[in-house]
Amino acid sequence: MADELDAVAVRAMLLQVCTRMIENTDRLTEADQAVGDGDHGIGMRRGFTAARDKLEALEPASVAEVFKTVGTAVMAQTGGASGAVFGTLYRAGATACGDHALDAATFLAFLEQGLAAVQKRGGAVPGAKTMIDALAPAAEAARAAQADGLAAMIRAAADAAQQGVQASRDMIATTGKARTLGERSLGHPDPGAISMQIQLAAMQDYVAGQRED
Amino acid sequence: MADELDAVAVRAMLLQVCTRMIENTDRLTEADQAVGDGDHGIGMRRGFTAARDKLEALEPASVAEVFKTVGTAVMAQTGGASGAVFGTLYRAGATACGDHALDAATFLAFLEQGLAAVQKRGGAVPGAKTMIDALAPAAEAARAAQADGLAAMIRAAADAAQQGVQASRDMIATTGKARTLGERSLGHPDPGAISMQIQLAAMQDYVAGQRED
Amino acid sequence: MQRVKKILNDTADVVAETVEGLVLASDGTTRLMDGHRVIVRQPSAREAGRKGKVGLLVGGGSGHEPLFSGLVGQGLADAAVCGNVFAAPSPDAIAAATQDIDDGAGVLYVYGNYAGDVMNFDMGAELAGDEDITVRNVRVRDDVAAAPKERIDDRRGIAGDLFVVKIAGSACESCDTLDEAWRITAKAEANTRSIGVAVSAGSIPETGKPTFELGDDEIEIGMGAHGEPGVSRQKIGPADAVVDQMMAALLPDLPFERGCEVALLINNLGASTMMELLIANRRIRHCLDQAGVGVHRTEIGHFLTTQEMAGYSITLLKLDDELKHHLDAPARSVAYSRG
Amino acid sequence: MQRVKKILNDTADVVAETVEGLVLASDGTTRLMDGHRVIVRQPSAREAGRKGKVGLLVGGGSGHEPLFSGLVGQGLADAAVCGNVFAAPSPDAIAAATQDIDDGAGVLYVYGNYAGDVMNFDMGAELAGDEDITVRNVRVRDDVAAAPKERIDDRRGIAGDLFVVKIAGSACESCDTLDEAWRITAKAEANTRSIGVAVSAGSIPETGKPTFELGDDEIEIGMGAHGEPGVSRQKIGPADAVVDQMMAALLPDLPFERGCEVALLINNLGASTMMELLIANRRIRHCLDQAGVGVHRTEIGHFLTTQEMAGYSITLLKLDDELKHHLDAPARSVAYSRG
Ligand SMILES: Nc1ncnc2c1ncn2[C@@H]1O[C@H](COP(=O)(O)OP(=O)(O)O)[C@@H](O)[C@H]1O
Ligand SMILES: Nc1ncnc2c1ncn2[C@@H]1O[C@H](COP(=O)(O)OP(=O)(O)O)[C@@H](O)[C@H]1O
Ligand SMILES: [Mg+2]
Ligand SMILES: [Mg+2]
Ligand SMILES: [Mg+2]
Ligand SMILES: [Mg+2]
Repeated sequence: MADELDAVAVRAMLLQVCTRMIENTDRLTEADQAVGDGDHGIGMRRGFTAARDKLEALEPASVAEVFKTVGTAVMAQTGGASGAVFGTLYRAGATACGDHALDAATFLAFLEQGLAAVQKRGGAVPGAKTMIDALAPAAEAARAAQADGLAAMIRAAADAAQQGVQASRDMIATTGKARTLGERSLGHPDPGAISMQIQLAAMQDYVAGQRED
Repeated sequence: MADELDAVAVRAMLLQVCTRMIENTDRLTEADQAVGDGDHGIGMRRGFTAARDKLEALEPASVAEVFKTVGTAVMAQTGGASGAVFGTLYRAGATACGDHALDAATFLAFLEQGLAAVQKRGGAVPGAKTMIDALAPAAEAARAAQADGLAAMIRAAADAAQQGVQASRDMIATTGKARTLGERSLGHPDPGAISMQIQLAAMQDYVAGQRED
Repeated sequence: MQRVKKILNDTADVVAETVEGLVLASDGTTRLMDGHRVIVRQPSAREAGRKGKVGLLVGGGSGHEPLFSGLVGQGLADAAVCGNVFAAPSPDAIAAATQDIDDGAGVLYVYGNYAGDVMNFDMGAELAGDEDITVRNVRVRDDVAAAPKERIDDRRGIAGDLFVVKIAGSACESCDTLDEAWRITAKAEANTRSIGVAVSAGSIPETGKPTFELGDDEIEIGMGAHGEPGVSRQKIGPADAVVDQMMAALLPDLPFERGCEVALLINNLGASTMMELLIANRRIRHCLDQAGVGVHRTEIGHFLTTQEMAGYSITLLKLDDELKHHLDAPARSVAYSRG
Repeated sequence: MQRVKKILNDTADVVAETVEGLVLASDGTTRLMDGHRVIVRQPSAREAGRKGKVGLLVGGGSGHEPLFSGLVGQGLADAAVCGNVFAAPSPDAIAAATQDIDDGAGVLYVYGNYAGDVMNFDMGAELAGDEDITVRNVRVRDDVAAAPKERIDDRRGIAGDLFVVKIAGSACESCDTLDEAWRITAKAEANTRSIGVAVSAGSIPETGKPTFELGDDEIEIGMGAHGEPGVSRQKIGPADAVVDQMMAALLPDLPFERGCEVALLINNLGASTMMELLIANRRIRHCLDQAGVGVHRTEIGHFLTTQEMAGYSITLLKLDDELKHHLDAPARSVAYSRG
């Protein structure tokens, strides 16, 4: 059971994230049609396709470089709110990694610094029906799982994100394109929260696969 | 059997024409949708509604005045090709009436002078898939029925117009908005020819009703 | 079938309400003639100090907004006469407009070459002739899809109206005689070629029904400005292929030859996106480059529409120095302000 | 469901092909930046002899053509940065455009107030700041339907962008400092209010699907420029009733009071007919007359579209002498040429 991932493994993990995000284009687009402007899936596909291409070409020198590569590609190619927030997440999260391999402490720092940067960038608070409502509980669950090692921490984060997606159904959007929906946004989960959850679940699946090796 | 109609009767006959034309709005529009721009029915409704209103307000001094009233109203309110041709038909036809009551000779003159004026105005020849393809056979049949009196003449004209409508199905349009259809205009009757036929049939029915009195 | 969805009042009033709205949109530069759906420039040329100007009257059926009514103004038409939807205006309105704008030099009519327009404008001119007003016509016959070149008089007028009216407006503003304004305008007309395509129909407000049906994957090449059928109906291909087909019909027709310079108009028939027109423009310019034809000026947007029909037309006007001068002259109106 | 029918090439290329077509449509007055979807004025202000001009950068998601890219030109923006369809442009493109147009006096950003645009333009400004370029923002928040007045920062930018960019263009052309250009533009923004309605949806080319569903007899009041829901969905009434409802939301918001003068914009969201807009104009003017509000200038047509969405928005800009001066100043671009 790998409780530490080197840069090459992190690259493989993030390639898995890219694949999952690309596979979920339609689901994400439909979620955005219900509460936003209907482009989230294609935006994410563009961003994570670019990230995948960059990762595939990358000989990673550090974990930080891998995360930053994803963040930069997503930010440049996605555009929109999600390009900014997921770009910021990976780029700010990357600075948390230093020269370390990815272990539990580093992953927690990635989530927490990423979350702080996203909140600073967009000014959204938890409960505003954004990806923060998946990311914040994930970071919290990761902190609670600090002692359990990387794999358990990622699983806890992914589970919490999943619950966050469900919880976002009951939130009234106060930022982003769902904002004016008001009560009409009730019942629909936030597209960006779903994306966050898919990314964490992809990481979890990668780490779980590693463990079984 | 009225073989001569005074101005008041001609007014009643043309009111019947107006009513029939208004009733056939949808049929004429559909015919124009198949080969033209889809407005023939509403144009005719506008024109013959205006004609009806004018006729209702008219204390007719002469048959010529009745025809001219219809022609002027149709020309001013219909617009388009049909406003010009039916306006011209009634206005030019009116000049054929002089001070006479409407008898067979006058009706024949009405049709022939109307036809000549329409041909001069629009330059269309028989076979070009226009209302002329109902009007020309009607005028021809009327001439053949010269000796038979007004009622028989109108019936002959209406029958010939009906055959003209059928014959127009096999014509390729060379004028008006059906022109570019080329072979695709085959199989569809000409909207204006249908209008001509409806008008003559309405006259026929009026005269037939008169006769039974 | 459900009526096409629009935001209207009583559909019988659309034209009356449209001309009223157009006059208001002109911010005081046009007025409505009493008793007719005729939009007149205000102040008139004479009121603005230009005595004896050749008058320019344009018009046709309504439903194609912003043309023709949106082209009344400085450097453009003196008046526009508005028929019912897709129906030429009546002779009395045309005659009244002619009388209103004539200042002794005569009046030039510019309109699309349709049987209805020809008959009604001719009758209007005859009525005006009774008042001793001289009238000359330029009938726009730019649609190459409507008939082969040998039967150019069978061609109808589509978006090329814009260029012909623009040049006529400048010519009538600057020429001393009706004949001279006519000569320049007739040259512009003779040098103009257009072709349109459509992927879905417009509807006439009063009927509320699309004027034709087209399969989900079909495009009509050569579509007329009232939804009249074109030269062929086919499976819709990529934009570049559509444009290539249109250009192949346009270029040899005049012909537009290597070294010549054109004005280019890409006209939105209604519901197409500007994106589609801009994408087409890319390919049009590629085709023109290949043909060695230069572009002096590009117009792109909604000029002559067919209600909510989706599709566009391409117009080329071959320029010489004289036409260029008149095309570039200043103009101000609701639909067209340049220079 | 069938894809919405359009004349396109590969849908992944729409934005690249659109900006290419736009530059070609500008007849040499714009160019495309290397490596970015940024349209830049050509010659630049500096090349045209205007040294040290305050730069004006506009932009946002694509799919709204002719805005923003169509507003690059003399008296308007120095550059427009074009995101993907309905997606804000990325920070690197914004920063590159900022560097390209800065001539030492700093750069004013004007864009719609959306989370995505705010975040990306802010990051772009930070990158530009690293190069010692001063940037100020005016975020357009004209849509009264998006949030109550107390939360004006939650309002999004819709067609009012046109007026704000127009005034910013003139201010950046004539003011000596970024702060002064910002002050005038911010005043224009603060004086602008809009509201939109829609009766049918647009679609994103890549998905080919309408972005929302609306019943056959329904209208959405307060529709956003990307098809975001508005304040209410109701049975569609007569045009006059629709306009009355829109005006009732607009007039008290600023408020627009008796005796004030406004610029009026009726913006076609895509597939509505000009007829519908002109009919609306009639009623809008009636409402303004009733309220004692005068109209200095009317703009009517396609400015900020939402692909083939059917509907329109009404924008009012309350004018003072300074704003009037900048609104009336000459401008030349693909989408807007006046004066
Ligand atoms: N201020 C914000 N902070 C964090 N996330 C945000 C913010 N605004 C929007 N988002 C996220 O972005 C998602 C929408 O992304 P996307 O559809 O790609 O962008 P856009 O809204 O520009 O169309 C939302 O579902 C939400 O999760
Ligand atoms: N030159 C012409 N001579 C006689 N009739 C004509 C001519 N052109 C068109 N028509 C008639 O007009 C009819 C079309 O009328 P309508 O649809 O009302 O006018 P438009 O073609 O202007 O839309 C045609 O069906 C035809 O019968
Ligand atoms: Mg979105
Ligand atoms: Mg017709
Ligand atoms: Mg017609
Ligand atoms: Mg978006």
